[in-house]
Amino acid sequence: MNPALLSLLTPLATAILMLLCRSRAAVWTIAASLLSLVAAIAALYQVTTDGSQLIHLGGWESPLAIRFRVTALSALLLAFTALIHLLVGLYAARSRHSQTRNTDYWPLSCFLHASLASLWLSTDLFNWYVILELLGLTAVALVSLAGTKAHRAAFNYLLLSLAASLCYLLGVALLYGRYGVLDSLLLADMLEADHTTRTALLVITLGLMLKAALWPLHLWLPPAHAGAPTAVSALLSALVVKGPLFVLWMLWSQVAPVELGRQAGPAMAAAGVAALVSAGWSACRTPHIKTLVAYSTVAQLGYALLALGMLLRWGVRELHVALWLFVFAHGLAKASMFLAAGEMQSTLGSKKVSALRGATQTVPVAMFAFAVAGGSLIGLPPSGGFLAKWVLLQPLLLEPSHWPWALGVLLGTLASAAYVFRVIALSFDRAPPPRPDYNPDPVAQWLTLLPALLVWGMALGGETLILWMSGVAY
Amino acid sequence: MPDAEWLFDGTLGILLLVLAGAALHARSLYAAVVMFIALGLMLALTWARLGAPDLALAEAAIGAGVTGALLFSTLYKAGMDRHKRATPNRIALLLPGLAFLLLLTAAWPLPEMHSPLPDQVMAHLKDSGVSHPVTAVLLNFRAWDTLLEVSVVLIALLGVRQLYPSHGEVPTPWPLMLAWGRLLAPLTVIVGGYLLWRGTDAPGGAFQAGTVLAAGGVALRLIGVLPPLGWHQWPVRLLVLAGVLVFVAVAALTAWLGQGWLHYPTGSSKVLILLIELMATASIATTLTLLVVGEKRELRP
Amino acid sequence: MTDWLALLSWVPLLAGAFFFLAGTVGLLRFPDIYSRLHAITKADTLGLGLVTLGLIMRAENWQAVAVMVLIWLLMMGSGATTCQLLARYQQDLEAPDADKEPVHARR
Amino acid sequence: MSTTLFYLAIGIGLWLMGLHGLLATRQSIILVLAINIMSSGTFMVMVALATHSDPVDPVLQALVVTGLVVAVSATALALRLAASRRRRTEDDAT
Amino acid sequence: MMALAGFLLLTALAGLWRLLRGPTRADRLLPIQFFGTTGTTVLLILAQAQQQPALRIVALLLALLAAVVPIALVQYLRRVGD
Repeated sequence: MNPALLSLLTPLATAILMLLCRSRAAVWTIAASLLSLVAAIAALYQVTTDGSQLIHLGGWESPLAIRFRVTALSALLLAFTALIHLLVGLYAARSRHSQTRNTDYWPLSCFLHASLASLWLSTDLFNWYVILELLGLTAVALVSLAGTKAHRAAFNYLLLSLAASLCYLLGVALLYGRYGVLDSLLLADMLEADHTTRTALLVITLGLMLKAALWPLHLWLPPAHAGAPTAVSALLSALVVKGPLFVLWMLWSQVAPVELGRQAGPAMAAAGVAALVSAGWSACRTPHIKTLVAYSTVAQLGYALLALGMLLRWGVRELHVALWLFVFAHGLAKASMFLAAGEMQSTLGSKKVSALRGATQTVPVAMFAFAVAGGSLIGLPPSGGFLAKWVLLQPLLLEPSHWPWALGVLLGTLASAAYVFRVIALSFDRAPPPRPDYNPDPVAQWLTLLPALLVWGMALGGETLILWMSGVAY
Repeated sequence: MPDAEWLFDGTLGILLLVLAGAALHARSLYAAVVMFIALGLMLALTWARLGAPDLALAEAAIGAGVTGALLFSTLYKAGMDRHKRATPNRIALLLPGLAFLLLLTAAWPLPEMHSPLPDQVMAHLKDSGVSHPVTAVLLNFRAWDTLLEVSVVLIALLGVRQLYPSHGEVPTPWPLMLAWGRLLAPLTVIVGGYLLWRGTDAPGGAFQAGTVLAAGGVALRLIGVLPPLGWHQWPVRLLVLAGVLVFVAVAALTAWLGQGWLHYPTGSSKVLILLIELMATASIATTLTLLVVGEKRELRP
Repeated sequence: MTDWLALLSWVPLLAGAFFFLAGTVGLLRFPDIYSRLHAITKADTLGLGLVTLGLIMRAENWQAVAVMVLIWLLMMGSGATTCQLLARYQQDLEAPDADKEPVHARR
Repeated sequence: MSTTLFYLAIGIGLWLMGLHGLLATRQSIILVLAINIMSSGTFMVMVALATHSDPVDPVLQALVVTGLVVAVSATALALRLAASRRRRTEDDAT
Repeated sequence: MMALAGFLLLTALAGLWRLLRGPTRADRLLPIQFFGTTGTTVLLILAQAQQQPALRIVALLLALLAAVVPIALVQYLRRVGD
């Protein structure tokens, strides 16, 4: 069997078997994500040696069948998904505060993993619609695990996710009516810049931006991500919003006509900068720890949108690398940050940022994880975030006419520095006397640090990574 | 008789728009829900008019059956007649006009376009194992979509499991209800089975059959003919999971031993498709029934 | 043979349409719920029956006839039952004590 | 104006009415209805497009069958979430 | 034949008024029953007029649901109370 398919099949089959046997054992999920990770790495190896491959599902010819495409990027994304699922699963299995014990978290997270894996592989517009619905419903079910207090956020999340899917579907219907195929690779050669195509792409883009919580359609994200159980928040922020982003990237950079991309690029880049500044500002103002981290997700997605917009406007190929480096660095850092934030707020017994006063003494390792992950989000060297920002800034600084955009990146960096240091500064205060139920769990705290260490590890092989990705990332 | 067609189309169009508008702006929730059920009926007529009997079947069973019961099950004593009217948002009023023009001009040239896919479907229909093109697309050419779709139904049930059970006890049925329900039960099963069986060579199939059975299941549960159903009962669980389980098993086996993911071996396509359809029908019927009337609460709130 | 049958079939078809119209007028104009119930369930079932009869006269094969007869039977049953159910529901709302003994809807 | 175009226009109209309802309402059940009306509009666009080939395009019809089942599952989850949400506010009030 | 179907739809459109007006809950369920009957008839006519025998099965399904669903709806309504 093709290793990429194995990487998809493992979590799917595990989820079904766990449901059938009513087993809620963490160990199965962890084993499945480990196996999926190994398979994804095997697929990555295969792709880098033999080149990318197309799988025709059902063995039919291309416009008829749905096709999977295994490229280096999709194999990398498969590995990334499995890795995050594994790391979050390890934490969720260990921590008392993960709010996942004896719940349906385990099968649902496996479904989440499987639907993301099929998203990375698929190239079919309608298949993406079904996957996005699957992803959205799974995410909503996971958010509602947190109990009644999260139901309001879950309901709004579900409604917006459905509305976004319907926008996307209307656009797909228009494209199908115009060109008669659903396969994005075939569409790439056919698309013309006429009114129908333009409108279809507009509707699709609005839908995907709403799903990926890109500014200004991000308002549903902070309550949903902050209200979810900690492990779920990490999965949602690190992985789920990247799904629609991937589709958006595929459509605009591979399918849409170049001149349409040129017109749309500046608008996307501007929305990216606006996201950086406004969500950064909101993160500085919010009183709750997890809401702060959630706003930071919105802000960080602004970098990806900025990179995509400029990629479309100027066609600089390095920006592909910047975009995906951002996705990987942000995923790892944000997983760490959400896990640390959740662990700290549960250990200290308050959701308020002010409760973190003296956290360096009470929950030192989790606070360290938060700071390390925050460093990557700001883009401090030597971290994955720094690498991404470095690749993004290079083409911006070379051309004087691009400097206003570079200023936007600078503002975003300042905003992220502000909200990260807001927490860090508070944590170095003298700690108040601990609450009576204060009972820290060092192992769980170390597990929250793991993804953050990996994102700093990305910088070790920084130059090779950039070079390699420039060769494969499109 | 083009004029007669216009009379029909025009009336249907007005009915659809009026019902949709009334459902959104009715004074009471109850009225809105009833309007919406009527809209479902009219949609089924529209699909029939547009030459899509498969869809008319599905819409009749879903729109007039399952969704209606679902909406009624969420109506409560409190808040049923109190419908908060939001102040009309100026953006919400201005944008639709512009958007309608934009979309309509985008759709204007589409009726003249031609797609290569229908011809391809017809060309490969004889290799697909079934003779009804819609079923061939659903269960062979685009079977992966269908697998994911069956998973979506399952996920919806898993999501509902995390919530409160539906409200309260059902009142004791009147004798007339019991008698009528018992009379209809076998008929529902027969019609469902017939839809499933004819799906390979005529409109019908797993989803239509599953939804009809679910509509019957809901009614029977509400008059107490069916026992309480819940996830904790293993036969129920097996039925819910059967569709995805068989589908994934076929996918895995064809990828591992056969020629590729969901590539049915020549000659056995029809058997495999029938097996998958049978299991999917069972799953969809059980899952939709549980979605409406599943009441046992086993998880913490 | 078939031609005059097709022509003749317009008689029940149009009669059916008339009964639908009558049912609608009843639905709109009758004063209370019970009489409106009768208007709908009686007149429309009759209308459906007549239209079905007209269509049966034009049907090509016996399967179509069988399906149509089945539909007609079902509709007669459901018309009568729904009428009873709704009337009883309405009566329970108006006089909840009547629930104790089997009072039938006003005929 | 052909039949296809007429139903395309009705479909777009329904889609927009649903979207408008989504923006203009706060009542949770009405919101769910709005989403459903939006999806019906999308499906109508697809089914109307299916009539442009002869015989009717089976691919689009199959896609709409898939879409219908997805929509009903999502509706079920949304309605139960809405009920659960209201139940919580009732619990808080008492 | 299409004219006949169109006429039936027009009566349905008129019946809509009762649906909008009410006044009682049962009053609003009446048009649903009415729409079910009309819809079934229209489907039968369409099956004849458009030469699509499959639509008869749709009509059968609609008739079956028109028989089954009122049971569920009335039970739910009774549960709701007033």
